[in-house]
Amino acid sequence: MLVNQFLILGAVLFCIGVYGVLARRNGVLVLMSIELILNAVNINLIALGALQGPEAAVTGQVFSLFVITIAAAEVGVGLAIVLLIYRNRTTVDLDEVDLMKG
Amino acid sequence: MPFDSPSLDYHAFAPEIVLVATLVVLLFVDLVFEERARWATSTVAGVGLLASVVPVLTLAVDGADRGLFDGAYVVDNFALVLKALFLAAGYVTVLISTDYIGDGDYYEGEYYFMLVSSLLGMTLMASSRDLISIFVSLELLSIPAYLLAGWRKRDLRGNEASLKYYLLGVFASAVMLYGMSLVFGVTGSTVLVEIGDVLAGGIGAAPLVTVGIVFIVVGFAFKVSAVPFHAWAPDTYEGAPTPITAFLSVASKAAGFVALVQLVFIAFLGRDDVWAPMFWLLAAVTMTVGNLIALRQTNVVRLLAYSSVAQAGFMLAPFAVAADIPVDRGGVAAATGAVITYLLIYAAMNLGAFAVVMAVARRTRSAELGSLAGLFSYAPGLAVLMSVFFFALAGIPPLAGWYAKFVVFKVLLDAGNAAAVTLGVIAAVNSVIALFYYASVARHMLLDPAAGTDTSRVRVPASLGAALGLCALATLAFGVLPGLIAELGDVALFGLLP
Amino acid sequence: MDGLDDIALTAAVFLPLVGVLAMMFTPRQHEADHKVMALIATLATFGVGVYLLLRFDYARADALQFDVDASWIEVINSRYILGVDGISLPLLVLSMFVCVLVVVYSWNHFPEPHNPKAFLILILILETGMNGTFVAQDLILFFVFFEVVLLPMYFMIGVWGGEQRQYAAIKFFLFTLFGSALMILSFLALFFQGGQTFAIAELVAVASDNIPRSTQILIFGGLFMGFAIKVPMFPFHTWLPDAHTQAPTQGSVILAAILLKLGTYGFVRIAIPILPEAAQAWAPWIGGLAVIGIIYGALGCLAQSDMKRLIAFSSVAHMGYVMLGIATLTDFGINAAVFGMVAHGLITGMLFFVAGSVKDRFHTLELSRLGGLLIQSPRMGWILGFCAMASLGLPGLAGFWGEFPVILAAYNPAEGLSVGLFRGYMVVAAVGTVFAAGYLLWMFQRAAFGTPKEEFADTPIPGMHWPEYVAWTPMLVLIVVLGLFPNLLFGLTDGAVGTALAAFGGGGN
Amino acid sequence: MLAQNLSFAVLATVATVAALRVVSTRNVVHAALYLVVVLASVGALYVLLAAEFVAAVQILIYIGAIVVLFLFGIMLTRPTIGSEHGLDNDQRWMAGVTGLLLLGLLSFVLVDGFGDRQLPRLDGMSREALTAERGTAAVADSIFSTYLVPFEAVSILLLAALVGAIVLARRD
Amino acid sequence: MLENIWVVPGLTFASFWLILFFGKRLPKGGAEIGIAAVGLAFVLSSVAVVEWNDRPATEEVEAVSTGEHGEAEAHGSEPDAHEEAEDEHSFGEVRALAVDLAAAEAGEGEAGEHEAEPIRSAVERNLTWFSFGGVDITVGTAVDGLTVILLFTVTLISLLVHVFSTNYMHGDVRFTYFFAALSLFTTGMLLLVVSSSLLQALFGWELMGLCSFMLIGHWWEKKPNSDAAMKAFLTTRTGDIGLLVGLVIMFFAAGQTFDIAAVNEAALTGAMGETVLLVGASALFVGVIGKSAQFPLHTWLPDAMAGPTPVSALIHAATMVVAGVYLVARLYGVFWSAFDIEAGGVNPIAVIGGITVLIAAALAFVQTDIKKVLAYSTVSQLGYMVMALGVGAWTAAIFHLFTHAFFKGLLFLGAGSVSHAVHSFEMRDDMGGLRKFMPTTFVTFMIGSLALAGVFPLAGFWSKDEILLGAAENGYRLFEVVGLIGAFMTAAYMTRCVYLTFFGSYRGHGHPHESPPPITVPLIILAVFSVGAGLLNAPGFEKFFELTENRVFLLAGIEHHSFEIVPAVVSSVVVLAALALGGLLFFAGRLPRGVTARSRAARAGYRLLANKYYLDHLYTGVVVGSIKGPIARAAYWANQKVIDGVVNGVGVASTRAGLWVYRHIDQRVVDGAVNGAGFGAEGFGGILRTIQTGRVQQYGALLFGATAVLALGLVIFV
Repeated sequence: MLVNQFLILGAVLFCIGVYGVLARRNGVLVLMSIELILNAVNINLIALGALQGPEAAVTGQVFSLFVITIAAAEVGVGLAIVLLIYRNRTTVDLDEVDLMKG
Repeated sequence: MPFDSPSLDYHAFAPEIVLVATLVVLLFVDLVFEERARWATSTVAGVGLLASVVPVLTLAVDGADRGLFDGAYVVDNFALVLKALFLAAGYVTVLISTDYIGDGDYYEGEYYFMLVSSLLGMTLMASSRDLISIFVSLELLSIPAYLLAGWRKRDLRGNEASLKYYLLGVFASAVMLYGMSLVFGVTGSTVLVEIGDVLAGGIGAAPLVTVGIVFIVVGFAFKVSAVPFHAWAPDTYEGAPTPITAFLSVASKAAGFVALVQLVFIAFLGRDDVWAPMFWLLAAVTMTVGNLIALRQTNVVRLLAYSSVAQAGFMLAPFAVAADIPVDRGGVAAATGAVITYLLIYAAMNLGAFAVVMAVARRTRSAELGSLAGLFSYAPGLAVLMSVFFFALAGIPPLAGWYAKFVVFKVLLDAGNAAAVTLGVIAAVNSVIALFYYASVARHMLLDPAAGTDTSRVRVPASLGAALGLCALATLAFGVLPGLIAELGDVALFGLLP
Repeated sequence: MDGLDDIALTAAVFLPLVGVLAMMFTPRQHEADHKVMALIATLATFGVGVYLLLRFDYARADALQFDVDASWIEVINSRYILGVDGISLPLLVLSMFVCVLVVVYSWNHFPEPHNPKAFLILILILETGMNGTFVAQDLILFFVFFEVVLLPMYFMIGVWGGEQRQYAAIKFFLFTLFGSALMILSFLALFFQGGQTFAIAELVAVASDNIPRSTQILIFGGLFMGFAIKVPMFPFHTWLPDAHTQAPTQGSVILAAILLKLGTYGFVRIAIPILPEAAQAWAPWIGGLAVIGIIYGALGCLAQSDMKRLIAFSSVAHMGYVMLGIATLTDFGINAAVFGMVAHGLITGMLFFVAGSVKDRFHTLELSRLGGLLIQSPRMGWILGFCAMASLGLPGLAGFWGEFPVILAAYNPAEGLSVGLFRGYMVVAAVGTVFAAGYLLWMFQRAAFGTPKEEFADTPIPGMHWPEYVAWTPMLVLIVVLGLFPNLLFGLTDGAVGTALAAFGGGGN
Repeated sequence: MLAQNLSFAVLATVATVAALRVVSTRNVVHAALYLVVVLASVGALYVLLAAEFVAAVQILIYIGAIVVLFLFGIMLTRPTIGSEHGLDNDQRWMAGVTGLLLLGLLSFVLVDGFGDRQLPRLDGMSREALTAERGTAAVADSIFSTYLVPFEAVSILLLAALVGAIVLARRD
Repeated sequence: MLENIWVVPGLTFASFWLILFFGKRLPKGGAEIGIAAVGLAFVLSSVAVVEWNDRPATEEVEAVSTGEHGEAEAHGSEPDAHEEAEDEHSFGEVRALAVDLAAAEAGEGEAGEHEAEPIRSAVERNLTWFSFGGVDITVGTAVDGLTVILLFTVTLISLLVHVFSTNYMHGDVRFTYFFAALSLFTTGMLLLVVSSSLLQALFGWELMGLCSFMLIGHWWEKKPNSDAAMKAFLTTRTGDIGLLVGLVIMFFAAGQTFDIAAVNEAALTGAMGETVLLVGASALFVGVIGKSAQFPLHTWLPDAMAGPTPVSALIHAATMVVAGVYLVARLYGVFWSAFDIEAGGVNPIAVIGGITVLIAAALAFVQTDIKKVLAYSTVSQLGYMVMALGVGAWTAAIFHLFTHAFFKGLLFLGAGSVSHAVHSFEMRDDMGGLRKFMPTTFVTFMIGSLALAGVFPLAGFWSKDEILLGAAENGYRLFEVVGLIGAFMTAAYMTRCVYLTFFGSYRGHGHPHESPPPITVPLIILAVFSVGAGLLNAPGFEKFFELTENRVFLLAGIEHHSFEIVPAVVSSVVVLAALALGGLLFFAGRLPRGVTARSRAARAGYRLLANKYYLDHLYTGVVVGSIKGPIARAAYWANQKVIDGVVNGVGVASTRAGLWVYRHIDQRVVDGAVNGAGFGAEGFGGILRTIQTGRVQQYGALLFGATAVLALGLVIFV
């Protein structure tokens, strides 16, 4: 298998994720898009690790594990913040969150 | 096969261990005596931070560079100086938080828990010498910060600050991660030194690496709020609790620079063709844009936000020319020294500035420039302190700021080529523009007639006063005897030289 | 005594700060104590000055004396080097002297908002900065002291100034800072190009050899910006009239008497000795700007209706003479320049004193509203006249020695400078003397002659109080003494100027 | 070999399509479900790459925890379940441009960088050797030796995130 | 005494300070100090004159000439004289050189007027004042005939003026201050006279300028007075531009010394370059023009009449204005060789002098203010002196300066005495027929006028005659004619003045009475001198020449021409003619109707007016008839409108220019640029702010977009 199969897929996911975080208005959806990006990263890590030989493969997997764990934490925190916003202004529309500017 | 558990050098971890202990004690205290001992938590945090300075000192006295986990975790002078800086900054933050958090009904125990864990992340960052550790410690210092930014739960601005900081932070770390994955993929290693060796070779020339480096640097450019990755800073600073703002603008920014120094000067040293122009651009744009926008601010905190953006520009400048400095004059070490010196001085000045803003805000209940009018007439002490810190930021001798700017100029002219000198002139002009808004603050305090009705004396709580005193002392001392700080900046390098 | 010699200069610089500390811990209400403490501090400093005058080895006026060399910032190899020679000693003593008088004058002349504590503290900090600049023999040290004066002056103008005070203050601040930003760049360039040192003496020795001419010229450009703005030279002068007009009397006096000298002193002490070739390349331009400044300042004066503003513009003209003297790069010229600095310090300082007292009494300096000062307060009127005469360079008074020798020097500039050009400058400068007479007498006539305008006709105008006598008499005496015995100063500066111009074979003749 | 490529093609297509639906669907709940699809197929890809443990973690944590978290979030923040308009903001086009720009950039450098480099063929190796070399045990070893510090740090991190999230999210 | 001559100015200077500090407390308000000091100074000066007279004539100098003159080349040792003179600059050595020059010449016994005849050597005393640039600048005194003569004159006049003022200024608001200023004024002139160095001379020169400012503006409550004061100061100061430049040039041309003798030496021995010398001399002469009120910078002098009369007397007779003449005389070596006076024909100095003589004299005709008449007459007489110097009649010029001091002083004090009586200076409105009321004043004034007119054997005759003679002998015929015309006009306008003041009927108010002794005594003394002073250089006696002869003389080979009968007669005839004409017009024509006029005048005022009109008509008729009217009026018009207009115009113009520059250049351009930059920065900052929209996803777009662009750029360009 070409390593680029995976890498390109990762790139695609990455860019879809980027589109998502920029274009989606709903806070939760933005968080989901972020997960896409992180998955792209993980694909890279594992594919490239596999490419670079045994140690690298292990390192890549470890790295991706850390990413997954922290992603979980981030999502938790993110949802908490979104929830907080929702509670104070009964919306998760990010466009409306612009009290401070300039 | 059998698992051989690694032999650990606990002395090297001592500071972090103390911090972890502090965390535990904090939780415990908060758990056991709920309301009765809210006051205790800040004390515990403060004591814990001070306690963790002790091992830092012992390590410094011991002096030997310690590398663990085949170079993934290093304790050298560089790390120690910065750990000390983080802890000191954290301590001052605790001091200025005590009454702020105490007075409003915020979750107090958790607040300090967050603060200390973020600090733990920073101290780890100072020693992390491989991508994974850097990533983890970055997240460890960031996530609590996201939460702290929104600590004022009922305040819409607080929520907004937290949200913006969080989202952009996550975007940035996502980009950084992708970059790391690429670099890892090319070099097959996550340890900076090894990466450096590989990249120095021909393989490093690949555009792939370029992209990787750019992405990684962007991740930290966000942390240090370099234009155009600064957008979060003003909003977050304005909305977050002021002590946290101070914390972010100093400690978090410093952590970003620490990571940059390690990554750029160890891992990417061979690819200055990539990062030198990038940093040149970032530095120039950052200081200019920061200053220009700051000219139009009417809110002190927001003004300080933009000012810290501009200051970041100054700190980025040494990176732009690091590769051009002759090795016999220290090479990248000189640049690192400049950055660290700047960081140390900047920490003192900026923390002081925020502290005094808070002290004043206790009376004016506002951070608008107008509310400062005539401060000098009813609170001369605060007014003088504030002008001390602001003019220090502006870089007026004999206040510390001048030396910070001076070392940057020095590095620029040391590199000496056209690009460097141009950047130097840009910096010079910017330092003049900057004066305009710093002075405008002083103008409102000292030159305007008092606007407020209540002009009785302002009471400054003890801990806040202590913080003010410390910062003012440092600001003056570093300004008159820059030798003190210069030594630190100099010493900090040796473990780092490739 | 030698022990004393070692600490003498340090004391000269930092004694005022001791006073500041003492005053900081005295509550604001005890105004009398503050006045006394400030007076003691300045007097003590002046005492050091007298000690220096007594112990100074006039035979070796061309060498640095009382020199101190201690480590300061190892990392950048910048050291705490102090020392005085024939050029810096008079300026140093002048600054101490003026500070004492200013404090005395302040006794009952505190502008609004009153607050003597802050006001006097600022004066003391100013003194530290000024003294330090005159004795610093290390570029970085010089830079620090050079900048130290900014803040106090900014606040003095901004807090105690007139209606436009904020604009004036920030303008003063920004201008000077801009200059010094470029100046520090040049200092660093000197450091790297000139052998990794900031010590002026060493740089003088090595710099001109190590640095290629083109680079020298660039570096000199930076220094020029820094100093010329402080002087100020046309066209960087616009901060001066605003600053002077808005500043409180004491501020104007210190500004005119000392601060402006920092710039010219910088040329004589740093720019020219270290970068002689560049100086030669720049001299024609400096001279040109100088004579433009002479005429331009004079025209500016003629346009003024406000006494202080007029005096301010006259400073532009007078500093033009000083700069022209420096531009000739001859020891005639630079001796005259140094003399001009001192003379201008005394005379213009006095003029601002008088203007301030006039303002105290009439609450205006609009020349159209003044008049008949000689009738209402004869003594002050005649002192004003005296200063006007001194300022227009009447022989026998100090001003003359800052003016005539400059013209003399311009006739015959240093080798390598276009003689024709400088003779042209000479004629312009000579014409300038008439302008000077014109606007000064014009001012004097409108302020002092004639009869009081009706609005003040029957308001009782108090005569001079003792602080005014005490503060002014020494200056007036000095103006006459220096006018009659110029050797008091020339004897001091001549040797030092010779060394400063060593690169030109001790001057262009 | 063919089997692997074939399965990759299928999985990749599914993942891509699902991902596109995640960022384009009008229904929030559907978006979450599409995300499950993406995560699952990516997990399957990990297996292709002989990273079974990661695949397992992917399924457990992502689908088992994170997506559930998302669903809770949706429940709490959205009273009505069902499709709605205006999930996208007005800078959709700019977002698209940015995404395509990045895609172009990345695919160029990747192709330029790795060209047609093959992944090492592992099917030759024995199961044991494979596990010893890069299996779960190896991963565990390296985590608890080389990456001990980050591991501990992460534990603190999770604790902090937990405490903080609770503080912010709880109603008081 | 000659060595310690510094005592003389020292005295008056001391008295200035004493009066300033203690004057007010003294019974006579400080006058006594002044009088004592000046009196003592006068005594000492007289002593100095005597000592100088007794001084043996030791110095022998051979004439070296300024190069292009044939007979100079004859001297064998000429070239060395050049070289050495170039090398040596200290005066003493030059003198030494001159002496052995003489010795060297002694052998050759070459024919020449001066060679054998020794003169008194000047008495010098110098000490170093200050030194810079390796040059010692000295101060000191140099006393020779010229000096002692002037010392004598100045102190005498000053003393008399002091005495006069005690009464004249009695009860003045600033009596004490006035005397202090007088002392300082005198000091200035004395300092100038005794100084051995140009720089020091400049001190005296400017000191007088200052005092003239103080004294002319003595009654500064009135704006016209202070204007006059400023005009005087500024005009002279304008001239001083030239003086300064001249000094500088001389300093370098003479080899970095200000020593007057050395400068003269250098100029005469050709040590200076042609051009340098010419430029320098011209520059110096500009200074002279300003100070000595020569055309075209003379307009300040009549305005200076705003000051108290004694001051005018002092300024006109002994100090201020003659300073210019003195300077030319002192630096004669420079002017001699610069303008090549020996050659004859025309030269700037003579031309300026001549023009001044005529213009001023013409202007004197149309004045109705007695002091203005005298003022213009002074200008005209100064013209004489300058002209004399221009035509090489050095002695004559000094001699005229000497005599003129007395009768002009006399006339002014007389005018003062008159005004003291009638409280006015308007001859036509407030005077007339005063000879009966104030006989002493009348007699003395008459003597003064006749002396001024140059009637034999009064002082004026001799000095004026010498000038004309000198002009004639040195090949300046043209200027002899000018001199004659001048003499004619002088006589005529003085007649008019005397007539309007003392003859006819009294047209003023109140009862004029003779002035008290303090005023009349000085008049009498001066009258005596006006009569006798001339004899000092009477044919055969020529003491004055002998006294004043100095080495410049010899070096330059200036010739002194002793009395000759023909020109004397001619000039006398001219003068008498003028007197006759004047007498005819004013006296003869007046009598018949005059009686009635006066008798009526006593009764009816309007007839008086008519009468005045009559006189006026008569006068104008005559003037027109004698063609002076148009000239005089045209001259006056030109004077007021053109020259004075220019002088004032310059002032106005520069003020305007100042305003314009200030408003448009300074505030708009220079300052505007700065402020503009400031606003620009802020505006730009405002624009940049709009990036900060507050929408988090736009921030995100910025982040990702910037990353992409950055990476793309670097990938492409690296």
